[in-house]
Amino acid sequence: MHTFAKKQIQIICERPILKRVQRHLTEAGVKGFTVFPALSGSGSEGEWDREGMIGDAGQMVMVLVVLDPEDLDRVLADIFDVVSPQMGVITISDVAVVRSDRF
Amino acid sequence: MHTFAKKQIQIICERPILKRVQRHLTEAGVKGFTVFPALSGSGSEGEWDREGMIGDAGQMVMVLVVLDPEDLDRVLADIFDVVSPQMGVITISDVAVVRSDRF
Amino acid sequence: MHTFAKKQIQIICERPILKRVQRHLTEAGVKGFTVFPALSGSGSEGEWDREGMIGDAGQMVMVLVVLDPEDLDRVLADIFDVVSPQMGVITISDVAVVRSDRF
Amino acid sequence: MNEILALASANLLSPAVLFFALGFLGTMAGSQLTLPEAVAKTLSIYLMLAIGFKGGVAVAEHGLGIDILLALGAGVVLSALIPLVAFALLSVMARLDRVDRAAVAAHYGSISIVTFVAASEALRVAGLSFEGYLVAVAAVMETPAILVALYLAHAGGARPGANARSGARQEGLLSEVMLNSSVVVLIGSFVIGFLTGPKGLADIGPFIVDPFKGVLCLFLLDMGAVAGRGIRSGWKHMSPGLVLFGLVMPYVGAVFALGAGLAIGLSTGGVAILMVLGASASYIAVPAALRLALPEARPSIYLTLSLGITFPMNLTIGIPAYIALARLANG
Amino acid sequence: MNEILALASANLLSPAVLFFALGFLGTMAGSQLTLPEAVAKTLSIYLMLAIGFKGGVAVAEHGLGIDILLALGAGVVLSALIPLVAFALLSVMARLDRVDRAAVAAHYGSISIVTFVAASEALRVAGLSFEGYLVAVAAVMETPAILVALYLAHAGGARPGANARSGARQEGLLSEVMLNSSVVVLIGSFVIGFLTGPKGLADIGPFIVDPFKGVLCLFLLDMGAVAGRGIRSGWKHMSPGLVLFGLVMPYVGAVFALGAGLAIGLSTGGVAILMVLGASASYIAVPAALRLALPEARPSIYLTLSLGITFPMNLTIGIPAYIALARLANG
Amino acid sequence: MNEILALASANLLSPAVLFFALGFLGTMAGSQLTLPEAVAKTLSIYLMLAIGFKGGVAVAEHGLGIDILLALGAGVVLSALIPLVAFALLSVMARLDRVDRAAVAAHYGSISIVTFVAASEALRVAGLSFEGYLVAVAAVMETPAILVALYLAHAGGARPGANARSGARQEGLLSEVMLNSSVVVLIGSFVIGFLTGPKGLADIGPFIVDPFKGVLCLFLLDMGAVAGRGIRSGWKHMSPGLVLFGLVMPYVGAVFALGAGLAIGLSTGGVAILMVLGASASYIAVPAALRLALPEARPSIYLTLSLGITFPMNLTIGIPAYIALARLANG
Ligand SMILES: Nc1ncnc2c1ncn2[C@@H]1O[C@H](COP(=O)(O)O)[C@@H](O)[C@H]1O
Ligand SMILES: Nc1ncnc2c1ncn2[C@@H]1O[C@H](COP(=O)(O)O)[C@@H](O)[C@H]1O
Ligand SMILES: Nc1ncnc2c1ncn2[C@@H]1O[C@H](COP(=O)(O)O)[C@@H](O)[C@H]1O
Ligand code: NA
Ligand code: NA
Ligand code: NA
Repeated sequence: MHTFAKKQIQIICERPILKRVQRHLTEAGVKGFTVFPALSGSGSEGEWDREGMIGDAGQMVMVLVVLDPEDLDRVLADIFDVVSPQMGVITISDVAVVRSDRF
Repeated sequence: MHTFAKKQIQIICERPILKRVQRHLTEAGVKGFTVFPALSGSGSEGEWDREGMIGDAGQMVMVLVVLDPEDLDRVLADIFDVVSPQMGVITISDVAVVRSDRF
Repeated sequence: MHTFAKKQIQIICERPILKRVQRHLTEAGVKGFTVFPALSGSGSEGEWDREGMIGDAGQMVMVLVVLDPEDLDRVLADIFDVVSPQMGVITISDVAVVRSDRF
Repeated sequence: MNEILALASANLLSPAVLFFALGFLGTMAGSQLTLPEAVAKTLSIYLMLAIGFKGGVAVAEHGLGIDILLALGAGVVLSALIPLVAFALLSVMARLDRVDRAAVAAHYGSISIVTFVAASEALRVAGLSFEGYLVAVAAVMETPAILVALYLAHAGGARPGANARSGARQEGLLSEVMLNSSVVVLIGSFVIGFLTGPKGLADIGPFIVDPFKGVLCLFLLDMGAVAGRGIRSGWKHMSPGLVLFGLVMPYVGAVFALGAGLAIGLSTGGVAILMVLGASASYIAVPAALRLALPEARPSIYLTLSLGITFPMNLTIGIPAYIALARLANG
Repeated sequence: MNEILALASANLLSPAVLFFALGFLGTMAGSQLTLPEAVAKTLSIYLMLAIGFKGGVAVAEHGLGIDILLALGAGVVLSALIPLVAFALLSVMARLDRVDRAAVAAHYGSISIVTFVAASEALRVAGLSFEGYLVAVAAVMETPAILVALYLAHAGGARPGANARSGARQEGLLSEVMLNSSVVVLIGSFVIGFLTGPKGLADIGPFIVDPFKGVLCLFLLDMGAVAGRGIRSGWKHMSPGLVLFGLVMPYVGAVFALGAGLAIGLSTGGVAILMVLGASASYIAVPAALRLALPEARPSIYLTLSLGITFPMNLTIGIPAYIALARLANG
Repeated sequence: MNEILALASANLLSPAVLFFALGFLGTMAGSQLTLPEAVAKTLSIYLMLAIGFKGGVAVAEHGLGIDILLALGAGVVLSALIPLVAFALLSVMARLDRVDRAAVAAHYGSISIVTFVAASEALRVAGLSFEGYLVAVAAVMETPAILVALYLAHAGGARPGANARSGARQEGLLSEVMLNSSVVVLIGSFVIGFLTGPKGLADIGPFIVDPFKGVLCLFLLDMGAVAGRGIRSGWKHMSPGLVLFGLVMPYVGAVFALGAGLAIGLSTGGVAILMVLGASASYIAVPAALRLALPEARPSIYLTLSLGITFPMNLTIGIPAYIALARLANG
């Protein structure tokens, strides 16, 4: 099948800043994203685990954005500014899609 | 470690068609897949959020399939037919695995 | 934006061995990881579905580790030993990150 | 008239409606008052189990007769008829393409069990009782509306491409709808209630009767929040005509049900409940079925209408109005 | 005999068993009647908390004596002995390799707390009571079976490779099993019930006593659905011999427990409960432990047997049969 | 003195505290006794709904007066004042940088509604009642502490880079905090309780009153497990000075509240509750707000202190001590 090269940004960030991340993504003109819940994890600030927790602090989520390579730098710079003062990790990878126009 | 090149298909699709997607994957001879729940998201049809919801409509899930590059086109074509009339996104990426025979 | 090449290991493994996997990752000097819950799936041992379940057996999780390519082989060998007698799948892929020192 | 106002204000000032308002207004103001999905789903199963079981016990106590068959028949007819009316009304009131119109129509032919539950509480406050088997009528009203709507969608030749895979799409649709867990829990609990009768109710009453109203409050807090969120995000898809449809259509459905209820000789409370079934719009079984059967139809339209406009209207003003009408008519 | 039939039909027509049947049959027919995982887990914690607490209160009321030690000892012995019998029986009845046989045996030596709960309800209906400390006996019966099964698996030299990493694998296994949350909640609540006594029960009774049966119904709806799903997907791994084993083995375990119960002088209700413990098979603690300790053993076999065959059999026919037997034997 | 000991031991041997201890000790020993996140969140909403509603009903019964305004004012003052004291104390007792000190201070100025709930149960046991509107006071005490702490953090020029984006960071912070769902549910339920009064309480009492204590036990099992996990993972970030702060600061806050409570003429029970508010530290609204407003502050410090040290201390020893002090002072 004929496919097109796109980029996928994977943002593992804190739940309390999710709204902010979403707003910046939308403002950057991203056409879509999907958010996944994480269960637990470990990083430079130590371990965390959602089991039993009631507040939003200490919850990490993963935001997945598939986008056109042209938009990557702009979106990335914007999101990096939002996420970097917080806990979390951003990675970029190559993906292929079938319908180019949707991203 | 010696690794083998495989493909990973990532299908973000609506919960109500999950059964259908699974059936098609199985019929296409895929050796395995894993389904992950999504929390919320945004796309051409607007935003959605699972918090507080009771029905299956409006829930997106992500199906991850690792498979042999040889099988990619066949499986992709089949799944694309199922998913494309619905909301959702399919991406393909390159991955490496340690045991080749399992995919 | 300037980015650095890293590797991402994606470990789909059984919930009961998660603690063990985490211990091995930490001992292997990995700087961080994140765990995601899976909903359902299918593999050589048949299908599973978390809906309605109460015990840990039969739950799969996905552990995502972003790490330096230099550390890949060591970590992979270690984790492969832990996971391979169990159900599950390990894949490796290329990712790019903005801040190199964190991985 | 005084009585109607008293009924309306008793309803509006009941904890259940106030918690709904809290969820709705709090969400409008920007708060997130939803329950976690897992819990919201469980509460809806609880409500279905409780209402089904109690209906079954009521039938066990009062005996099974021909009237139940009549009522089931009336339910099927209403569920098939109301979508036709809704479809026609929509053609006049809003600019939607055929598929969206059919999808919306399906929701109004089907029913909302939470509205049913809220209405049964309001009836109790008003000192009215209703035929227990109406729970079973609620269950049978889920399906016919979907079939009629599919017919409506395809009759005129749906959007290009829509028919292409419709064969594949319809695979197992009917069984999917009839085996929808909400329908099965409702009917199953009804049968269990019927089999175990008052003794069974005594056993599990402290779970399904005593805390019922409180659980309903918690659930309506969540529903209010979901409705508020629906309005926030779906408002841009609404036209004045559509909003008006969402407010008026319930009364149209209710009037048809009133006729049916009187025709088959239901009690005043029973007529009111049948009106509520006619007036209410689905937001569990039908949307899920339509994602399978009519993926081109837009949830932002049908869900906003059913959850964001019709449900709140029914809960606050509709229920007392239907009760009052049933009283007048059966008076 | 009449009495036995009355007991059996009272059990079969109890709301709890009927809701289990609803979940089971509904799933067989293709519906999805499970509760969300988070809620199912919580309900199982609730049941454990409630049953543990009530057991502790019962002991506080009746005093602590040597009999509790005897019963604990009997529990340990049964839990170690039954797997040996199960292993031997399996060698005759089915073609499984050693590791799978050992894994299945572990499940039957251990216990199912939900079966315990259902049996205690059936006893109440039958007008029998039982020694409160049997809850603690249930808790100690989780572990020995696993150890014996591990010995059985390795005694003959397990599958090639199985021993390779077994050192690493056993790291912390014992503490893992004994600290399994279900065991800790059961024992912990037992101790708290013992410490706070009837006053504590009066405090939290409206949570753990009044709605208990209703919660059990909801939980059994879920268990029925899970069991039905297990049968659907696991059926192809079952041979006639295995199915027969799943139906017969509980009675073998029950008879051993009958002997033990009579030997240590339990009441009729107590004997019946001990029989239920002997007869029931684990599906929480043991499967999780075996994924760690015996990953080569196939869950599709042991879980299908324990959840799909033995659990439904015990719940429907087993429990009344054990009660009847206990009555006969204890005169 | 005897009375104090009786109070303390009644508290320590209440099911609620014992379940907390079970969660805490079980987790320390390596077990996982947490509830699923979805359920833990729901239980906390339930507690807030119940306590808010009951407070509103109490106010409806006793009438609304100037005293409620006085109490709200006292709450705001306490919530703004206590962080200043905490900040100063921390400067002496521990080596933390400014931002961490400010963050910790915010938690102690704010309140823990679960501690409030546990205290209200202890008061009932002690035969004391309190002013219903103190629930509303609890709600207003969430916010001022955060604002004062932000001022403290930035007054000295926070860590380099911290101010850089603080404009962006503060976007919507205030509304975020005041619309935090826990605050909205508490206040909203209070208002609904006030509007529906004793009649509303009769309606939903079987849900929010009868099982309340039992639900609290289940919730405290979870809280104990979370606190134990916090101590396990956060212990390495604690210095002796910090631990001491976590144990002593509540009493400092309580003494300020004692003064305020006496000044505005609260009842003995009311004074004790206000002391509990002064003494307790937030772990829902404040941590979430600080992740937005002060991301440089380390949760491993503030959460370990508030959840791992202060909460258990208040629950076990603090509450009876505050009640005893309130009795002595209001004598
Ligand atoms: N190398 C990594 N791979 C995957 N997830 C990570 C990694 N580093 C950090 N994380 C996730 O991001 C969270 C915050 O990381 P940190 O900012 O390093 O404390 C961690 O708790 C993990 O959930
Ligand atoms: N570019 C994207 N990246 C990640 N997820 C997406 C993207 N576009 C759409 N999605 C997901 O797919 C859903 C349906 O998208 P759509 O069909 O565009 O309405 C969205 O709500 C998102 O959850
Ligand atoms: N090819 C695959 N792609 C994605 N997930 C897989 C794949 N194979 C196995 N899995 C996951 O790993 C679990 C165990 O697989 P197995 O060890 O093959 O039974 C399955 O139930 C799936 O959740
Ligand atoms: Na309707
Ligand atoms: Na057993
Ligand atoms: Na405080």
